[in-house]
Amino acid sequence: MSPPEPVEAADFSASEMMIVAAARELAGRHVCFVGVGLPNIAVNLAKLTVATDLELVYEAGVFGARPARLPLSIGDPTIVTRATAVTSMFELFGFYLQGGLIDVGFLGAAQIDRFGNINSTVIGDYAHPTTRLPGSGGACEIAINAREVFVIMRQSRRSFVQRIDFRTSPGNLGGADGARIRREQGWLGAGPSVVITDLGVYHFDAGGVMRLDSLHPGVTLEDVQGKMAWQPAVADRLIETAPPTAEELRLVRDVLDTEGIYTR
Amino acid sequence: MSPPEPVEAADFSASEMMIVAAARELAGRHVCFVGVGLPNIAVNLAKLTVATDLELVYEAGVFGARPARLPLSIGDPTIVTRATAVTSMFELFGFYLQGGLIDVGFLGAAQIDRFGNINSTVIGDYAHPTTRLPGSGGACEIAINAREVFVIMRQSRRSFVQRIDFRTSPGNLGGADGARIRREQGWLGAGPSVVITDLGVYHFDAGGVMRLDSLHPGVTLEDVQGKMAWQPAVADRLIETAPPTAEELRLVRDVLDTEGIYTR
Amino acid sequence: MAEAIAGSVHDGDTVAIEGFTHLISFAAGHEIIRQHKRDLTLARLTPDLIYDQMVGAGVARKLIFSWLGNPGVGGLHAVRRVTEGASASLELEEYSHFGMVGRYTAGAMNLPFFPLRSYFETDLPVANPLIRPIRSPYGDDLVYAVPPLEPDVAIIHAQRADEQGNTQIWGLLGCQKEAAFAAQRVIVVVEELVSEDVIRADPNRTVIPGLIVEAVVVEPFGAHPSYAQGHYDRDNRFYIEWDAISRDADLLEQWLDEWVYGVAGRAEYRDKLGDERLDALRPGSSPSGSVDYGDYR
Amino acid sequence: MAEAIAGSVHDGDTVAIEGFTHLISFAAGHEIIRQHKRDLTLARLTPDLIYDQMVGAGVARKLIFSWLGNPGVGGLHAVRRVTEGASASLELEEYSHFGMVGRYTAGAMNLPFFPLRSYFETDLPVANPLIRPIRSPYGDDLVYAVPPLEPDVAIIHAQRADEQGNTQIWGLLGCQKEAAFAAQRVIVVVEELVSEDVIRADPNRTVIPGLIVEAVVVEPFGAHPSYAQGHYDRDNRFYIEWDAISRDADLLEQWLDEWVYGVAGRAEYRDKLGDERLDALRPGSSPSGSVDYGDYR
Repeated sequence: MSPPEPVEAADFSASEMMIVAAARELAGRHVCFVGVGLPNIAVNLAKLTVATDLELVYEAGVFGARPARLPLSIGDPTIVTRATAVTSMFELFGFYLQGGLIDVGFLGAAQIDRFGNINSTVIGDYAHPTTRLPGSGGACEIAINAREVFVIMRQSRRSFVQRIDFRTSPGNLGGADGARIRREQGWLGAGPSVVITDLGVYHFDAGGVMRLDSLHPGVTLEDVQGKMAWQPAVADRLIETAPPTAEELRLVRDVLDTEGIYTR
Repeated sequence: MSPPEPVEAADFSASEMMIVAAARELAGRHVCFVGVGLPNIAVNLAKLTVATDLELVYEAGVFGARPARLPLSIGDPTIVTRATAVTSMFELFGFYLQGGLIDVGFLGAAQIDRFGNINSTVIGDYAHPTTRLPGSGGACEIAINAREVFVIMRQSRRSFVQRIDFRTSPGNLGGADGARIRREQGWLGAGPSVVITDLGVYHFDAGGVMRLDSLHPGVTLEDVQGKMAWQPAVADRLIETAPPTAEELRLVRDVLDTEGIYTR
Repeated sequence: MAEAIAGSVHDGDTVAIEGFTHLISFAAGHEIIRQHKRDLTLARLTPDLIYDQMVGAGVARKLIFSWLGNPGVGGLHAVRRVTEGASASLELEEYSHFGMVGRYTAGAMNLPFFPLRSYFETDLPVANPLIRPIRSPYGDDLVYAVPPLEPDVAIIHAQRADEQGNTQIWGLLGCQKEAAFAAQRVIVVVEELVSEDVIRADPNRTVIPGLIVEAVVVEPFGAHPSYAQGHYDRDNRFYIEWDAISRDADLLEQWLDEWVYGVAGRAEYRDKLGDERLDALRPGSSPSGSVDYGDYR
Repeated sequence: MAEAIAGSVHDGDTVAIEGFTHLISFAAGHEIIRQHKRDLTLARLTPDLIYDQMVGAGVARKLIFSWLGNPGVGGLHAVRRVTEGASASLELEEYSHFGMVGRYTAGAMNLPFFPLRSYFETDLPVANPLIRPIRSPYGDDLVYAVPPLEPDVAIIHAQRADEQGNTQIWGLLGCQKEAAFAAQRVIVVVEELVSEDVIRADPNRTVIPGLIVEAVVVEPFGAHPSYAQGHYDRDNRFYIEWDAISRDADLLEQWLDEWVYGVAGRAEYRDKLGDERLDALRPGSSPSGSVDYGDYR
């Protein structure tokens, strides 16, 4: 294999950077719970690069999908045809997720706090919201039962907030006590381990607090600080995210999302 | 249809009389939970005579069986091939039985008391029994969740007892309080409605006590009293069970049990 | 269909038109709108476009759900109009996916509750007090319970059934089976009515037994713009178009006039869509192959 | 098989060889006997002949079960010898069928208990204090709970699997799926190893995903004298013969010497049974027919 060619920052979109960064984080993981959209592309990119043994479990009830095209919905018929197993949702959520078979679950969010707690239910008051969001879907049980959780979302002062309006999916709770509460209550999941945004990559410190570890090419710390409602903890050695390689971009553009539906 | 020919009592076996008597009791019933052996033949006889719309649910997970031969075990492959549905036992016991779809369940018994409580677990002390019997199988939940229960068993002083050694399947409990307790605890089933033995047919009175309503041809009240451990309540108008008709016997012998496995 | 809906769906009923992306009976939803049913409680994991249309048409009083959206596109705007702000008028009873599945399962099994490991440390049990903690009788484990959901009517779209209602589905199964067993009445809508022999050839494929089915309606393309595995694809174009239509109450009304009130039933709807559009949704072939059950005599 | 059993089954383990009449892995049970495993806890709804043989051979310390018998024939005499009278030495943990199904289901779902409407007013919760009452958080309903059962090993016989262990079953399903998902390790034994393509052609037929399978063993007639739908019939003659064999401890020992210790594995057992006997068990054909999943690209 020839060494990856360097690629200029101008050559890829923010979505492509998010996908590539998420895919790389999947190295070493075995079983992934997949939703549609960016996570779907990230997971499939990881399977072609850093995690070739990755097993995909689709929320809709599919294990071992072999899609002949990019799935356009979470229950696209192309993930069913030629899969290895199709199950009821009772079994998918009961035996696979709650049964402890899922290493990584992906979540999106309308709001996240510094502890990785997530809101995807309402903006404003629950009874009379200013914005009614989709709600939990499977997110609540994914946050509790997947061994770890990856969050992918765009970053802004309205999404990276001091206090979320509704806790749909628990993260590290109040921070330092998160791990203890999870353990005492018998949760399978250790909570969020990484947050990938259009600006950078965060992990969580021992106190359960989000820490900026990596800035995407061309992004400054000030850019990041301008798009969140708290002062972020920053890694001692803040690095620049390695830009997508030519091969990663080729896979995303020519194989996984040929029509650029999710990546432009 | 020509009127049924009279048949002499000598022309049929005690098992055949039990099967025919049980089949006749199924008139008007819709959905029946079937075990192997005598109940299987009785139910199929009913379907050919008094209850042509009867739907059969086999404990093993089969609905709408169309056996091409007499099933020799409770999970015979002949009940699967060309059935309308085959389900897991989770679904069979959860959705069909506990879900309230079963009108009639059949139970056998090693011991029964006058209230229709049944023992199929042990004779003697539970920890050190003189005889270890099969145990509940599905009997316990059938007794609770089938709308009514038919009991088929041979009668003796050891089987019709004052006090059963172990209550595997509840009948009318202490008698008059049985219906109340079932109602208060939210059971679906009303309990045993008929007991068919080799000597006669019993129903239950308003106090939940077994009452002899019919003696099979050639059997005397003294015969019956000699084969049970309590003095039975007897119907004001004790009748003789109508003997099997020629057509009933033809169906049992030439169609349902051609090898006489269960009926000799 | 008109007869089945008129016979089984009454004002004030709780109705579940289930199907996770796959096999959503738009045909039944439209007939319910045409018959001007009112005050329905609509239950479904993912209300999707069909409930947005029904809410827009004014048939619903309440939603019971776990995910409210147009999958892959955005929000459900008719629903949002009656759930946001001071004038919120549609009642919402909200769970997670597994909570909804547990509710149907408890309904199907006649259980007073279904336990699950979800909802810990979230605001969902606050928003919905029907989500309650329950302690295990084996040690200290605390889990959450959801109550049974027993719809008055479940409407299930499927690839095929026989006249008795023995129904076979392949592809995504969602929680149609659980919803059907939980319901008081079940309407099955199929792409194809087949002989009993076809069903009996493969009994493990049967998802819903005729025993619990009240009516079988034959309605090819009855799930459009949702899909039926092996028969037709999801019409993703309509899911995108709906976003613009539903954002504007007048446009939505016009759409209902044209595509629901303006057609007598699904046959007219199909004609109106036209063969070209429908044919473009047909997939190639991918046969399951046959297994042998054996003839035992 | 020898390797799979040696690798996955250890003295003292809880082992579930499941299958309701159908697909009981006698081949695995015999290999466990041949390897002189000891102190096993054997879990199974219906212990059947295979556990009678294993108990007779001295591998078991305890049974977890719901129905103890030779279906259609009578008792399990090896089991009765160690459970009756003053010398009862085999520990019994006893449920009903639905209780056992609930235990596996709770194990598969990582639930601390499974609730069911059974056991009211019976002596079973007295005999087995692990059957416990639990009150619904919605009003006064009291139901019973059973605890999760998570076997160290589940052994599942099936018609076919691919090399990754993706396993398909048709005919009676029993609670094999629940037992497999509940177990720490799963051994699948199949009549036929097939290519991944055969499995992928019909994904709804897959009962156990390769994800949870530790070993796949190919063993035609590996369920004999139980059966495999479409492949061979139950050998009812042996079920009747076993009654006489098992009544006499010496006869049973002779039988084990001849049919278990005396053969190296299943191939020899098949040879010993002979083609004539095995061929007589083969059914005629009853094909399922094929359905179309559609090719979506």
